[in-house]
Amino acid sequence: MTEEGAPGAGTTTEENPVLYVARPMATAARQFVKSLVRPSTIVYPYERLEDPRFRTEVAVASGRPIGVGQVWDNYRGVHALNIATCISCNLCAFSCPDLCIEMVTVPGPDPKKPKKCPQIDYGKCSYCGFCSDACPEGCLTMTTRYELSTPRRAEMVYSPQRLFDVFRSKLPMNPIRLERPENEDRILLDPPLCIGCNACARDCPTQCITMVDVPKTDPKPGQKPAKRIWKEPVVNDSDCVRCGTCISVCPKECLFWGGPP
Amino acid sequence: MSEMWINMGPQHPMTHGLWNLRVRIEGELIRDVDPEMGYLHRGIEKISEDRHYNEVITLMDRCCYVAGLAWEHLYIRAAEQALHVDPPERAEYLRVLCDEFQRLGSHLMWYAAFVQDLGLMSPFLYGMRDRDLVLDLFQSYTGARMTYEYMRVGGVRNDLPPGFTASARKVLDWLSDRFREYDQLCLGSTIFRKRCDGLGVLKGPDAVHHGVTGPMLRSAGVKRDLRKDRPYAVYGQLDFDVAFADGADVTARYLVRMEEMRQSVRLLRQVLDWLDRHPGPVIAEHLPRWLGAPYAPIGLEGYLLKRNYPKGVGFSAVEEPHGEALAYVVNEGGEHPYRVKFRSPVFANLSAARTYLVGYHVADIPPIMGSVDVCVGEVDR
Amino acid sequence: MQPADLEQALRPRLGEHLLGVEPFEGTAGKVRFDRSAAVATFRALHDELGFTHLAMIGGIDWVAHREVVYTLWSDAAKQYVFLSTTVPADDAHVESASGVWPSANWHEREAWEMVDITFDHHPDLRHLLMPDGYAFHPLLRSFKLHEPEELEVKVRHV
Amino acid sequence: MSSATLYSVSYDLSHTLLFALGGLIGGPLGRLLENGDLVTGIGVLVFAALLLAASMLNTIVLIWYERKLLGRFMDRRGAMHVGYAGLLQNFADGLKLFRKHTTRPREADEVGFYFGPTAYLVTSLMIFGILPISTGWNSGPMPLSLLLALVIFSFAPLFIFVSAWSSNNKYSLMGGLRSAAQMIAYEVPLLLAVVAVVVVAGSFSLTTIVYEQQNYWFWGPLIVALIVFVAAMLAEMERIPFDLPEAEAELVEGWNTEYGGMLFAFFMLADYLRALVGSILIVLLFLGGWTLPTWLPGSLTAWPLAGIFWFMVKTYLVFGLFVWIRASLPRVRTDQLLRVGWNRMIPLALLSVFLAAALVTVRCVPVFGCVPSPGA
Amino acid sequence: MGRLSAPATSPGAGAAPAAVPAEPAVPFVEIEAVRAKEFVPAAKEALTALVAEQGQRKLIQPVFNWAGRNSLFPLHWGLACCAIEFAAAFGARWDAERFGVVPRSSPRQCDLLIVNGTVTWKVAHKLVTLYEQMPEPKWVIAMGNCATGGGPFRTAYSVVPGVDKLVPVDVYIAGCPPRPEAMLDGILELEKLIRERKE
Repeated sequence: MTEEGAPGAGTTTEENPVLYVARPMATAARQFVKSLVRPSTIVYPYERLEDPRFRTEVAVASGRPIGVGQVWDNYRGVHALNIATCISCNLCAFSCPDLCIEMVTVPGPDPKKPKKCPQIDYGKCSYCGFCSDACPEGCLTMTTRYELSTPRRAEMVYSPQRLFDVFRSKLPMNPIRLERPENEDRILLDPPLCIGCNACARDCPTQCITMVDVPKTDPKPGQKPAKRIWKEPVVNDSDCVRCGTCISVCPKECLFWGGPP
Repeated sequence: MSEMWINMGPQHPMTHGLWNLRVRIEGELIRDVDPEMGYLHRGIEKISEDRHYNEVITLMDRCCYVAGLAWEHLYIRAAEQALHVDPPERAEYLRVLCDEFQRLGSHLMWYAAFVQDLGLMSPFLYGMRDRDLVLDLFQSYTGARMTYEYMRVGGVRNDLPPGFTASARKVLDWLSDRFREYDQLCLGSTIFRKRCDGLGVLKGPDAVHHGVTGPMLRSAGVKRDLRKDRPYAVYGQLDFDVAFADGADVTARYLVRMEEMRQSVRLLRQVLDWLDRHPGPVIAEHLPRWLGAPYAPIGLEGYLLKRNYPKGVGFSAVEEPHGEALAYVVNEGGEHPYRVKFRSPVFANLSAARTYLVGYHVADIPPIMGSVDVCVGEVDR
Repeated sequence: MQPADLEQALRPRLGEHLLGVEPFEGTAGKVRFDRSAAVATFRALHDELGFTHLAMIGGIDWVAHREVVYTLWSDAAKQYVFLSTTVPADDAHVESASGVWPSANWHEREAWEMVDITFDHHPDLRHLLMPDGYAFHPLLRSFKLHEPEELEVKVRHV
Repeated sequence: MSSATLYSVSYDLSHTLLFALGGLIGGPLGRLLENGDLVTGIGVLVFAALLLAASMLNTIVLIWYERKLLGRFMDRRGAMHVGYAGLLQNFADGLKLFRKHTTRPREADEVGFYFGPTAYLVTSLMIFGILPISTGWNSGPMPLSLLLALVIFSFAPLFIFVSAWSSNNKYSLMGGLRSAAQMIAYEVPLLLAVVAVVVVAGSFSLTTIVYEQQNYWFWGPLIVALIVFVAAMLAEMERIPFDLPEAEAELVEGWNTEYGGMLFAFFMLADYLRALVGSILIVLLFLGGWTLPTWLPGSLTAWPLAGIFWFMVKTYLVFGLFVWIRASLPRVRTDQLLRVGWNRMIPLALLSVFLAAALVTVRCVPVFGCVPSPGA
Repeated sequence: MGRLSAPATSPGAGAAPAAVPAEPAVPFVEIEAVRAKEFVPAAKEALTALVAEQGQRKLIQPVFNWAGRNSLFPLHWGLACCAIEFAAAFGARWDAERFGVVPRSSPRQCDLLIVNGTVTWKVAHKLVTLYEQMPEPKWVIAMGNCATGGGPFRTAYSVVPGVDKLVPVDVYIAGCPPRPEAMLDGILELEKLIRERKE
């Protein structure tokens, strides 16, 4: 048991039963004396790790750290949803690997155009944070709340209103947020297929699609004239959040993802 | 007494997970064993085929729940090779940081479980307490205690929060002091040595033959460590030694794991120094959008095919805390991996159970299996 | 060790059963062989080339055929190598490697129950992960996952 | 030696009570109550009730004490929310177990399954009738009380084995077998260590042994016997490092795997009763019982119940040593345990007997002083 | 690459650590005594019942209820990821034993089955057997999402979508895995449930 990195400790074979029973007992006794001052237990319902005094490093009397400070800045707990800024882009629902987010209708400012906000089933959520990373408006964030025990399964489904209540409770929220990555993709149009139906512009959550006039083309000889509105969508790339709603609503499947390869 | 079969599991204090060890005993002597796996088979490889590349990461954390980040690293390396993406250097250092802290966390968990098998009560609590400090560090930069979802294809999710390296160094100092205490409680105790010396012997050639890897192999005198033999990430630029021992028994495995923890501390200090000096991006630029962030927007189906994204096969090998883990990812141009296959080190270590269990006492099963460090999640996947 | 070296070493022993050695990033190469010469290939790699450690056996379902991929490691060369053989889907069997590497035992059991590749002369080919009598092979492409059906929830009767 | 024993107190109580009642009723019926046999009978009952209450209360407090102490050894707090500092925790546990249904496995032996734990508890309780706690709290003169206590103490493996065998579980059976083997192996050194004490004290009566320690406690001159006795007692109490019969890691819960509800509570109680008996025996045999060293100020023992108080303090300190051992040592293996028992403990115990004999011959030890002549 | 934006851009910026509703620091002695007060109402209830002569059953019920909810022995069984947090809850930092929660290895001695992880069909009948081996009164906590509804693995071919399909569940704990605090919270929730239970 030599050479580099070989553990050399504890390879002694000397027989001294009394000493070798006394040594672990002495170690335990040292711990006992330290714990008499203050054990490292946190008395949970009365003390919490997210208390400010545990946020910085706590050097208790025995010199032992409980927690190492700043442990909550990035914590992924229950979501907080700011309904007011939600644009109903569906990105959270799409990005959810566990399919626990459902977009449900909530009363919005415009009664004609009901708003859709995420409803999260915490019985399925795996707290991966993909949804809050995907949220283009930063309205869906994760908080430090983690206590979610309930005798009824149905109570684990958080409606947008309940998520908004979490938001209003001003829990510490995750301050580390990803900036949206450089977008090289954009929505492209396959012009011959488009019928100018306006569905994409109507449903675009950011209103970044405008319908512009296109010149009427004459039908080729032997073909019937195309039945369509002579308008085409134009996407404002700087406003687009790349949610793909337009692609999903397009009846002719003429919109697709594209961009520089 | 005549021979009889007893079932140790699936609910048994020895198992540390969901598996069943069928043991044929004669009196207190073990005559034959037959591990019965699959009680935790969750079909991770199949579910991965229905998920986007980044979404598989959530499964990796749950695949091996004591070494989540090591498994993320394993998968991400294979996926990056399959998708032809190169991470920036700082991300590689961050991954090594994750790996080594995860090794500390996993070995501390092993220590806690192992000493509990021996009937040592307090060190279980000490191990869990010190592991919680490592988890605190994880929580401060990944945002979770056990299921991190930290790595992404092309890098990692975020950089370290300010002040992290200072608190990490404090934890390392604290842990280095504790290792001595652990040794006093275990190696310093005659009863421990009497229990563990010459127990569960698996000699080097046998171990290689049965596919045993990791600390179990290194405790048999075979110095195979993928971090040294096949340096991945930035291990080639770091200075560390391979821990190994010759005893091939439970004590030797204890020594190897303890030494690995010391080496991890040594590695981590170097990594922390580097991270302090070299700020930079943590995720590759100009990624295709669906890779840079975990989005799965509508219309992605067929997206890669339309763009003629190159196909590829990814393969990675990572020295996970339990041993050598392999991943094999097939990218057939779709938005989901075509096939994901993992090699779990514990899977092979367990399949050799007959070689190191037969002939010992029933009372020896807990320490021997404890020294194997079973994580059923990655065996069954 | 390079793919060319592998080819040079294996060609005399396997002849036309060696279908080629492809380069593979991060390994010594991917050796494609005909399944009729499976044991000879295993023996050649194990005895002659020093690949004493079998790391993994994985099956891939390519719908028309299935591929068995063996991953080996040599302590001397400090390199991985892939072995690959294809079997038709309707006649998916290949000789077991457990006579050469004992560690193949569980890997082959898993490949059999997941991708339905039978390993001939395997000592103990039975279910490993799924319960005995499970009739499906989940990692075939034809096996689809779906959301679980709603089952009856048990309530306490006091 | 005080004349007021626990039994005499009970007898007096019963006498007073019955005569007062008889005088109140008057007539032939009243005279019937003033019967001497009846007084004796009621006196025994009162005695038993007092013993039961005291030993049970002590046991439950002992469990609490162990949990709190073990908690601090493990850097945590232990039970603290039920009752002040968790004092009521064990009462809650006991009440809960009392209410829980007791299930008997279908294949289990009907008689043995219930008889085993009950007899185990009852025999463990019986010992308390013999142990003198202080000058006031003893059962009167009993010339062979030490021997009787150890005899009852060694009943346990039989009942453990009966209950283990009748629960029809392989783990239980293995636990029972281990328990039997272990207790028999450690019975011999235990008795030999006791012989050393008896040789020096010249009596089998526990009360006498305590009074023999007026000049110096026996732990000093009989240190070898003490070590043997503590080790053997650990094995008899089935505590770590010798808790093989209920070794959690391999045998689930050992011989009480199939027991739930009140029967399990019987086992727990009996285990801790035996631990208490073990600690008490160590205090009685080696640590001077309820007496304090003569060089300490007499005011420490000059108040009522001082004997019981100091006795309990010593007992709990001795038990604290067992907890300390439990917190820091791993479990040994069966064959190692038996080998240590037969190969190491018995020679050591024989040595301690020889040392004791030498002590009696020499009479005086430097530092400690002189042994009084036996029977003086 | 300014990937790490300043906290000020976050919607939770107003809720910096200082804005946490700081709980008054409870002195140690009071913490030890808080739950002791619980016994007083139970005893009072029992005495009231005695005065009202409402029968023996009503009399002892509150006391047994108090005992039952304060001494929950969970089965020592680790299924998957949540088992690690389950173990951490018994570790030094959270110490579930404070509440009288002591894991026992034998189902005969348990009153609480904490299903801490994914339940597969292969282990389902063993779980039901263990549940049935536990003597009444007994409770079940589904800890984590896998036990609640299959979690991320619910689409898999081998996973039971929720342990409530096998045994009646009293308390669900969400989380993947739940923090040890969340597990303790679930146990406290169960205690509340038992207190309100009428037999």
